[in-house]
Amino acid sequence: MYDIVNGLINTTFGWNWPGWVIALISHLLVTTLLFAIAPFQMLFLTYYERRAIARMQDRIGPNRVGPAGLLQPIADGVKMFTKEDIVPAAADRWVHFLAPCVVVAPTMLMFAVLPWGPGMVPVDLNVGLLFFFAISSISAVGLLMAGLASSNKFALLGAMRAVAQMVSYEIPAVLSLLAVVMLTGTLSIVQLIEAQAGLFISSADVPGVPDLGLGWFIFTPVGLLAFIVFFIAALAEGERTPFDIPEADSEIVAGYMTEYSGMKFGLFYLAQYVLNFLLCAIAAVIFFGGWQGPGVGWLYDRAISPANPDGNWVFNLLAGFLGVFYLLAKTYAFFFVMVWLRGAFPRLRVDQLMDFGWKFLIPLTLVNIVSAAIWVALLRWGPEQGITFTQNWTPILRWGVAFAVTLAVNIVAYIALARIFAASQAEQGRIDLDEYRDTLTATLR
Amino acid sequence: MATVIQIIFGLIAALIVGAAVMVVTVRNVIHAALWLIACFFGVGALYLLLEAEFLAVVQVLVYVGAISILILFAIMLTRQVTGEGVRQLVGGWRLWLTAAISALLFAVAIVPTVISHSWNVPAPPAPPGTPEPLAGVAELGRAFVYEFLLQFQVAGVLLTVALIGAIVIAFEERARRRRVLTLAEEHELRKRLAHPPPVEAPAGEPAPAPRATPISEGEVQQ
Amino acid sequence: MTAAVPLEAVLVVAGALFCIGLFGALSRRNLVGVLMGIELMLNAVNINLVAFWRYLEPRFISGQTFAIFIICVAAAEAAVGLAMVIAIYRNWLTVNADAVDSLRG
Amino acid sequence: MTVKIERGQIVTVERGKRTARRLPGMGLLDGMAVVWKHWAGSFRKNQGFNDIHGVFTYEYPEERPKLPEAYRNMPILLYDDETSHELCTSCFQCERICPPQVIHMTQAKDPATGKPVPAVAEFVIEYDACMSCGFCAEVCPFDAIKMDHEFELSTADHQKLTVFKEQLNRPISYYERIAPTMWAEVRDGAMKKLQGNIKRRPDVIGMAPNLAEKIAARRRELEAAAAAATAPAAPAAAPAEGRKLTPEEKAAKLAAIKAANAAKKAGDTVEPPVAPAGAAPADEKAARLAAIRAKNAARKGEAPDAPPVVAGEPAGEAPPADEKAARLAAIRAKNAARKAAEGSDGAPVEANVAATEPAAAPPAAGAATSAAEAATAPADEKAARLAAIRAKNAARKAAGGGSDAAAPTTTGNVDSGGPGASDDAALS
Repeated sequence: MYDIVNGLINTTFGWNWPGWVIALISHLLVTTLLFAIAPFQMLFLTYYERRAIARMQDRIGPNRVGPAGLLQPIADGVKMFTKEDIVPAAADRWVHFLAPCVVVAPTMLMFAVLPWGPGMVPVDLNVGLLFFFAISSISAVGLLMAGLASSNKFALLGAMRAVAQMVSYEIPAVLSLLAVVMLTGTLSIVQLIEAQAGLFISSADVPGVPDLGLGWFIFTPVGLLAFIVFFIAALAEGERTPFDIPEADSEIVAGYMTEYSGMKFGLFYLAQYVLNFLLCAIAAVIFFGGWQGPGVGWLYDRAISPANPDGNWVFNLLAGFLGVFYLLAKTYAFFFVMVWLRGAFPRLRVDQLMDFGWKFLIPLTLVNIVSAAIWVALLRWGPEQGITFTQNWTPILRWGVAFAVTLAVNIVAYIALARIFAASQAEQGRIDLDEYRDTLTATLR
Repeated sequence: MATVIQIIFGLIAALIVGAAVMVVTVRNVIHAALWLIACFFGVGALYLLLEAEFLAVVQVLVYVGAISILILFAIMLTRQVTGEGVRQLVGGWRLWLTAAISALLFAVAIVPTVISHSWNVPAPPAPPGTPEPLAGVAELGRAFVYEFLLQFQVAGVLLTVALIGAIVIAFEERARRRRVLTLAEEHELRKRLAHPPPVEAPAGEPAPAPRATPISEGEVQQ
Repeated sequence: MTAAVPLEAVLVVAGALFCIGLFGALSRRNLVGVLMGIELMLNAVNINLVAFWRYLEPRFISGQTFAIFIICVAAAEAAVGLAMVIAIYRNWLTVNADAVDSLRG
Repeated sequence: MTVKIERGQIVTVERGKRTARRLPGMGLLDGMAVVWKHWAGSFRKNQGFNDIHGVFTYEYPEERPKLPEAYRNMPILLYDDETSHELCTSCFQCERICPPQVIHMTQAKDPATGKPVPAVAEFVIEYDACMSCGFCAEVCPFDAIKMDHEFELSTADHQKLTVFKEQLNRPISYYERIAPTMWAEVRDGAMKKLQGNIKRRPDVIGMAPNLAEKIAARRRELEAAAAAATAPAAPAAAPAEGRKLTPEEKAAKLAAIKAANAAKKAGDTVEPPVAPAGAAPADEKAARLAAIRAKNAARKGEAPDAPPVVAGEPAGEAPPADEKAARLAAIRAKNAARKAAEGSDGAPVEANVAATEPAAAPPAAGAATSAAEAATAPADEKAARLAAIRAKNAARKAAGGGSDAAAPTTTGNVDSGGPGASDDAALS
């Protein structure tokens, strides 16, 4: 964006404005754009979710307001904003007021490192991935504030559940991404995407693979397992069914949102859906290549970019549109999977959730990191790191061996951990039953 | 540009010090924890200003995302002390003594030392504006696995031990916990009650000792 | 940054933070408050380390490494300390540091 | 997947054997596959009871479900399209069985005698408390109360949910439309019972009150016919002071009142009918005569193929009391009038059938009613005779009014009925 604004003002008009003004203008433009996009995504996702879940339940869904019900979210928003804003008498007023802001702000900040298309990233941080998850963990503070300030037991319970869940599932999410970071050796999201060019084999792994933008990490065993773990963790982070324990409306009214109404409730809602969108988008970016897809790389090679200053801006436009299309298609597909899971599965119990996260997902990601190390050792390392036996192998052979070994490791680990987990859960139930038999016998008689 | 940075630094410093003062003075512990989070944010911003991006992100991830959450959790679990009426600071001469110690430490020890010492700051690169060579994330990672490998592993062991220790300390006896059985479990239990398994324990075994009851509040008052 | 703000300013801020943390750790009666004060002090130390790294030897990574070790220690300390707070609360039903005095003769 | 579902059949769904050693987590995929099938199948409509996929939603205001015949919402009352008589006889069975006790009714009484008539005077159902159990419809021996398919009953006015007979009434044709087979099952019996009941209902009692124009038409004619009889009827209706009068005075008074009424009613060029100066020789004789005359007059009007049911009745029987004779005469006159009305249906002008029928029948009934009213006065043979004559005239006029608007004017002495009938004819 800086380049475009700079070219427009200083080259085309020849005004020779200083660099920081142009930086300010371009950043303001990007921010405005993103702040316009985020609520729109939320509006669209609510509509999308309601329509999709309705179809899964053999219904039609909202179809009254506007063509095919498309204006329904706007009507909902109008309803929400015209509602009275109620603050409980016993509430901690300032904390109660600040909590929604603290929840919304991080989700908006997370947009800062999300690349929408080739060359279309607001900020290319070299610790972008870490930034993404560090920022997302802030919203847990907002949830706690909401729960504590409401002076409501349901809000408190919901906040505790939400925060425990978010803190627990951050670990498998970050660890699963760590495997991918090991594969590429970078934390920058832009470079992560660029490493996914190729055709089912990343051209970073095997040179000479045709670039169709399909060298996604999902096609490697490490990436597949990491994706599965990450997606489950993302469900928990975004408080989606089957992990919607914090706002389980059949148990604790609406969780931490219980004492909120009107606009503040709307902000929580906004944060939640924007977070879901971002989690889907980051899953698409890291495991499914983001804007990578057939044609984008070819178009972007002919466009204006730092590497190719005398390109044609038409190709910028085309590559941008195609890239954004690919990214949004993948994101919405993931959101559909989220809705699909919501239609399919019931809610977990809190202890089941915690056991699953700590006793199954985290060991699985640790094993996955080991297989990522194997992958890197077989593909990248040579004699200077002490790996001598792969010296004479062709790249494709190295790739094949690495694929087979990591696949075997991951499958064996998955089955073994699942068995152990299932057995331990059964054992746990049995022990509980034995221990409580005496007291319960007395109760039942 | 220098003025802008100075203004930003001033704001961040004010945020850090002001939030820290609020942390130690407000009555409500929850508010104190929230001010602590603000203070952590200020420190993270200061890291960004010092061009330690990775550390800033880690600050947010660890302090804001984990430690402050932990503190808030602990406050929630020990909730009866968060009331406004409870005196939060030690009283009388002890308060004044601590305040005096802190102030003296700052005014007599720290500030004169920092000001008077001549720091061996290296000269900035020759043409002003060229980026300084800064150690980045890659160097950090390399330092951990080459130069500071032992320390790194010790830190890992420390974290593991702390994790285990925290669990051991905070672990609640299973027998003290209350748990509601699910329908399936209750059904299973009823089945077992209807058909009890053969008793293997010898008849002469002494009855288990009664469970230790937690000390009630009345006893604490005495 | 290095040109605009002198190292002394950063160090003074860190010193102020340390002293405030010390005051909090000494004067708070609530165990959680004491822990918060300790966290403030650790943060002050971290600021120092990062400032030294940035001003004095930016080409080497030691300062940041030390800061990360301190963050590790802080995390471990917070985990163990808060676990202790919870255990104390469970046994004494209070988190007042003055009330937990059963070892006094 | 389709599951065969029939009424009353218990469906057992096999869940399938658990495959023993599968990759963990595959059960989750099975569950997701089920949901996927529902999602993929949801782009068409549901095909019926045996289809478990497809959208089940009816987009209600535009798209209305075809309700099954046995659907029941709120009870309604039926009336016959042709005779516009209600099927209800106020037997109180529904009121007794109603679990929430929301049905209330009063039985119609013959105003002439005060005796109950197999018809309902007022019928109230509190829809707000009705639980739609359908017991009332089940128990009704006359198939008069049925369950409606109408379900859009929401209203802002609570009072509107206490529903009276006017709003409860529906024609049989309506019920036949919503539940054809269920009506076909009970139709013959219900209609037979209705015919029997109609015979026992005097005047307009038992007619659906919401058919205002039918009743009005009938009443108008009746009043027109009754205008002649009001003179004798009115003083007779007040017998307390009239009892002391001598017959001569009474006759004179009657004549005067009648003349005045007739003049008022008919307006111009109507000469008051001459009241017979002398008393009739024998009361019963006079009554019988009047009846026979009325009958004859009616027969004149009716179609030739109509069975002379009324004529076959024992006309020669001599009732001992005056009132009895008068009542008999009235009933006969009424029957004759009805015959005449029915006969007029077969009138030559086919296009006018529908129109003439409401025009002719109610006045005939009205005439009979007023005749009966007149007959309530005891020991007034003159009045009775007059009533009979009037009834006869009314009947004749009714018959004539159906086929020929000019007929009433030819009858001479009851001109006052002319304008009303011809008005009706003109209207029709």
